[in-house]
Amino acid sequence: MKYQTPSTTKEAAVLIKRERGKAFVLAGGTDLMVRMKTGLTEPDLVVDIKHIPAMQSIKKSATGFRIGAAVSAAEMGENAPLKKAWPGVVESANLIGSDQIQNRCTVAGNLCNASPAADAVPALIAAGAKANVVGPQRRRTVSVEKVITGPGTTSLAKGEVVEAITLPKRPPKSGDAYLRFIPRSEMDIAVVGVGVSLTLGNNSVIKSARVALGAVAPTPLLVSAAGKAIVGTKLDKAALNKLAEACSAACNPIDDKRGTVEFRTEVAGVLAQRAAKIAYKRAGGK
Amino acid sequence: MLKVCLSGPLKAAADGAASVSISAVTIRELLRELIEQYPGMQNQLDDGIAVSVNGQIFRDKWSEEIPEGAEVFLLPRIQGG
Amino acid sequence: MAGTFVSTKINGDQTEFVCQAGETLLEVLRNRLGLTGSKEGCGTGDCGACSVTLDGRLVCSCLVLGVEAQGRKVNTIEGLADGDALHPLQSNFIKHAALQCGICTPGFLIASKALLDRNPNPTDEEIRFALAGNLCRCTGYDKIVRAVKATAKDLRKK
Amino acid sequence: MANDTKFRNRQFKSVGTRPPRPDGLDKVTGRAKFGADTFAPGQLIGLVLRSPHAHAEIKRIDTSKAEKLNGVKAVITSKDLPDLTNGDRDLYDTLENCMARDRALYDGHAVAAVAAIDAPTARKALKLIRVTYKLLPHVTDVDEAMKPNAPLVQPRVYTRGVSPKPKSPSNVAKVSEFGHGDVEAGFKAADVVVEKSYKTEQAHQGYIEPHACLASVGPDGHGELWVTTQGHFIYRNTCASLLGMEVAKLKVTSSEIGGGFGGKTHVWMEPIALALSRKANRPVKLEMTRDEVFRSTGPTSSTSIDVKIGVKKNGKITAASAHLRYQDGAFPGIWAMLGAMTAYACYDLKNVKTVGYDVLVNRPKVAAYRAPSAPMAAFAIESTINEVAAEIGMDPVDFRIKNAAKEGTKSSYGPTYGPIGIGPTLAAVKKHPHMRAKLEKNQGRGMACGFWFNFGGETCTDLNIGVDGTVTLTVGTIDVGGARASLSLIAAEELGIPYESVKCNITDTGSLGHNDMTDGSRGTFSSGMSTIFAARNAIEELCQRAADTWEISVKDVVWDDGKATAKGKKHKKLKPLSLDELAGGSPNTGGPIAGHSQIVADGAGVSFASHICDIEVDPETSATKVVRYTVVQDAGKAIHPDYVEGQFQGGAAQGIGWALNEEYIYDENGRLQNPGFLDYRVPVCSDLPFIDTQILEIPNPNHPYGIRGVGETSIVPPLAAIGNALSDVAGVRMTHVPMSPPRIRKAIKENQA
Repeated sequence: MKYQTPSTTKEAAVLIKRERGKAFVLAGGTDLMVRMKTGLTEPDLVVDIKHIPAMQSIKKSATGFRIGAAVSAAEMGENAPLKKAWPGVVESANLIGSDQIQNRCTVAGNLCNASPAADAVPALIAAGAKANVVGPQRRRTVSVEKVITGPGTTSLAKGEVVEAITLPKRPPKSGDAYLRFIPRSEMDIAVVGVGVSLTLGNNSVIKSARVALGAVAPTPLLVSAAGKAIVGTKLDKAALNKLAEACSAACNPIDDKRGTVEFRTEVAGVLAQRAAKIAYKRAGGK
Repeated sequence: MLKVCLSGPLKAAADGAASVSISAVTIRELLRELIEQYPGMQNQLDDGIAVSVNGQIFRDKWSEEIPEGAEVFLLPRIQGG
Repeated sequence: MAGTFVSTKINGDQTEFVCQAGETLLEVLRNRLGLTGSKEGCGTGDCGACSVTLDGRLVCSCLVLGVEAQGRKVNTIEGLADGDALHPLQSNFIKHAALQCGICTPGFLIASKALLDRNPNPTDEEIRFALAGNLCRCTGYDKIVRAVKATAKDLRKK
Repeated sequence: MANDTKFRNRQFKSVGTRPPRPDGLDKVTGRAKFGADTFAPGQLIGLVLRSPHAHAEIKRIDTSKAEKLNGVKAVITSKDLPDLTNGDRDLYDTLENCMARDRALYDGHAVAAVAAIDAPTARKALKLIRVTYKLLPHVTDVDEAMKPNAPLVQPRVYTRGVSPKPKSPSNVAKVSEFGHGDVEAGFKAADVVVEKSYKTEQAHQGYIEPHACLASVGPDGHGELWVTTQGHFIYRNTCASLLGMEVAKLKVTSSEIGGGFGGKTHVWMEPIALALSRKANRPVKLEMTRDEVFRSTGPTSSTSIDVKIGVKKNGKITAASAHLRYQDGAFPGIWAMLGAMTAYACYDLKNVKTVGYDVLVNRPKVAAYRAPSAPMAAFAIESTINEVAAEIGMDPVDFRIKNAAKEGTKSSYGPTYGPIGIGPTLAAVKKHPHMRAKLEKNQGRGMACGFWFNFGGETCTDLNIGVDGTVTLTVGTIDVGGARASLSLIAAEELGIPYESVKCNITDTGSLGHNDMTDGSRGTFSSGMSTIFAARNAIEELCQRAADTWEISVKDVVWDDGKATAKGKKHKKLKPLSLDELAGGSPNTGGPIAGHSQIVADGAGVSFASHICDIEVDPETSATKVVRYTVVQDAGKAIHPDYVEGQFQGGAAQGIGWALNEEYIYDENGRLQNPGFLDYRVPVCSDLPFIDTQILEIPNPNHPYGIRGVGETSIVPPLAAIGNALSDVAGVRMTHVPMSPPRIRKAIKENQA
């Protein structure tokens, strides 16, 4: 196995593109190293992106936030402006594993690992986040919900590297939230995860909303019907019921070691209601 | 004569008898006599055995003398964690 | 295969080693540098027995490559005491019987120090969540949490 | 007097205090050496190739490519571990479990092993070994395995414990029946009869330290093994037998042990390490990964249990029975038998019958796990006890008190009890403020009782007095959680010297006579007893030295409070001689002063506990949280109360984990789905509350200090205590452990339907 520490994203992309064997990006390593330990992955090349300046920081601009791909979840939690604007995204990142994992793992890595149960991804999808992708030849921007194509697979071509995740500028009276179900209080993979982001219009009426689910289908899902269910409402009981129904209807889960179809389908609805209430409150809804 | 109570798999080895009468002074004698009467008991002894004398369990101290009239229970030897 | 030369600071001491690119920092510490205080309980970041700090941040050394230590600062259990003076966490773990078998103890001490460094007055709940990445199978965590609480109190008095 | 085991109610000076443990500093500084922390010059790295199949015939193993790989020094298969077991069934099972012979019997069963100059080379070599398997039908569920057409796990196993001896092999390895009276008559006499069935899934001990050892064997037949174990003498005997070595020529040194809970009472890969070392003629280090620990070392049984209890309206139980089916993994064990013995041990029953069925399945060989088999039986019985109490409208604690066993009760497994602690623990629960504390919304409370035997066993101890009067206590029982502190307290107590003057070492197998393992809660009980006798042996010598010094008869010398004192008026002028003084003078009074003890520590007292649990359940998701927990247990005598509390708390935590989330999950191919701490969910720090403890001290009449074992019983009640608390808050009787949120949710919905 070779180990490289390029100083630009393009250099990283070229290294990976040129590698004939299996090449992997190393950010926090909290997924890659586990796969290496258990023998699931045997890289020929590991490209450590933590030395690339363009990936190392969180930047706030007129168009929103740019989170470098090498920024750890812990650093996101320490960034007050980001936390204020996107509390749901930050709490989703801060739910991944222990403090030890938090200090290493990244949301870009969480995305590229392409687990159906990735905690950060539903929150990012709900937030309308985009991935800045750099290839050996060109750059492109892609919506987060279009990155994961199945368990462990992405739409990124060989040599394409996510350089940053961007979050749009937050309109006033907006709020987001992420909740997940795990059997213990910590250290588990989500059995169900729900991200909700919404913006209010006048009189606390929801003007727009995005709802995304994790761990209930082969990929995290953007559930537009769930968003629609609460738009135009003040999150009254009927709207919440519709929201839960839409979420449960969108579920296409499996029975596995972490949960059952029945349980996931039901709890997706419950958590969607709870997350929506938190997001609504954060947006100033009354 | 001692009345020796049996339970568990030991009962089956004594043709289903819940108790047998044995003339013995020590645990060692008791076990020797028992195998003479019930050769099938040897397997169970090999698996391990414990003897309860008036509620006190002896696993290895075969020199222990058994008082006349004592409650004697033969138990399978057990393991712990 | 040729190894990679790495120059790093471990517990404040300039340290050089050569390792394979695929070796974890934990393997390097244990097998190449003789620092066996960090333990491997799982190798997958689930138990925290290999906890160390990397540039002051708490990490599982089983999920860090040895080569990543280049130019950085690593702190392990072997460097927790100050000369012949135990760190208050170490004294309190002994005093409060916060260990039984002791295999998880180095990881708990490193994680507890990381917690108290950033939060000198944690609540019980904050202690419990900060230590959730460290498994202990012997104590039920009761005496560990008490020892950390007692240490926080001792340190605040100083 | 010397070896008098009778309890004498004496006043203690050291025993019962809480000094710092002698191994504390090493363990907080990282310098304590555990199983994987020993290195030898020229050592190789060993790795084991394991079967990915639940059940398969091994047609062929081609190791030629692996052997040719540069850096590989030895490759072994079962051929390198020939059968030397001489008809010893258990030993053959151990051999076959260490390395599959003609068949792989479970996912994770070892089939070959390599030793190479480093780990990457060893990993490469494993990949070069070609194993040709022929898949066989498999079975992993205990009830399925008992069906007539189930795949046969071990064709050599015929059901034991039935008469006449069966003519064909069976997955039922043993049937064990216990009890007395006439249960059918008892059920007829009952006003109410409750019948319930339960299932519990397989749990692992989950010690944080994986198995690890360093083996070194030479062509001269001498060898050494450094290993993490609960019993290095047992490991020595087993390994020597399996490898055809002489016991005295294999020296086994136990490392510090990073948790065992029963899982390190059996050899697993140690014989492989020795065989690799012998073949390579180099030291071989073998460490298991966590994945290997889960897939191939002994978890406890999964079970299926039917319970029937009959009761009079006045609350007296008229009859109780249980059928307990426990899987043993792929090799016969005694686990259902233990379940059948312990099931009703808490109660005074006229008519009781339990039948245990030990059943083989294609899973790893079951090993002891802390009070092995008792928690599952207690879950079934104690859950049903609450149901019965509810049926007759009686408070569950009062119902238990009314039916509790006491001194003179004929136990459900046979013998009559001496003084026991179940009644006092129940009385303590009844009085405990926890029982009256207010519950918040969505919270419920439950309690349950538990029993474990405890035992003693072979023990050998040395006590040597240094010239400065300090004492080296040398023991051969492994210290799993503070035993060195407790044993030092006992030596200090007996000799009348300060705790700080005693240093307790756990020694290797070359330095002391045989010691049984630290299992069955015997460590402090048996080595404690042996320490007392070794100290008394030394005191005899000390008195003799004093007599020689004074030139008087030893009959006139007594040992009192750390000093030799001359009795009687005629010796009035003789100033007592302290241990220090006698030790200092020892070179000229006969040389070194030592005490020794070699005993069978029989007479361990049985142990009882009652636990109280408050649990909160999310009404919409069935997420659970234990919010308060109290352990009340009889310790006989708490030598070092900190570590007694630690045992209570640790056992409770393991029980809570088992009750709520821990389970082995196999897929339809018989492959373990969750061999790691990510999905085998042991409790983390934020899952648990502080665990309150109350130590009761009902002295064991058969130990000089009244000690009972304390290590195991605390894991017995939690499963049922949590089940009863869940029943209280959610209105459903959970019958399947773990009581995970999906199972609770399902039970609630079925109850509503």
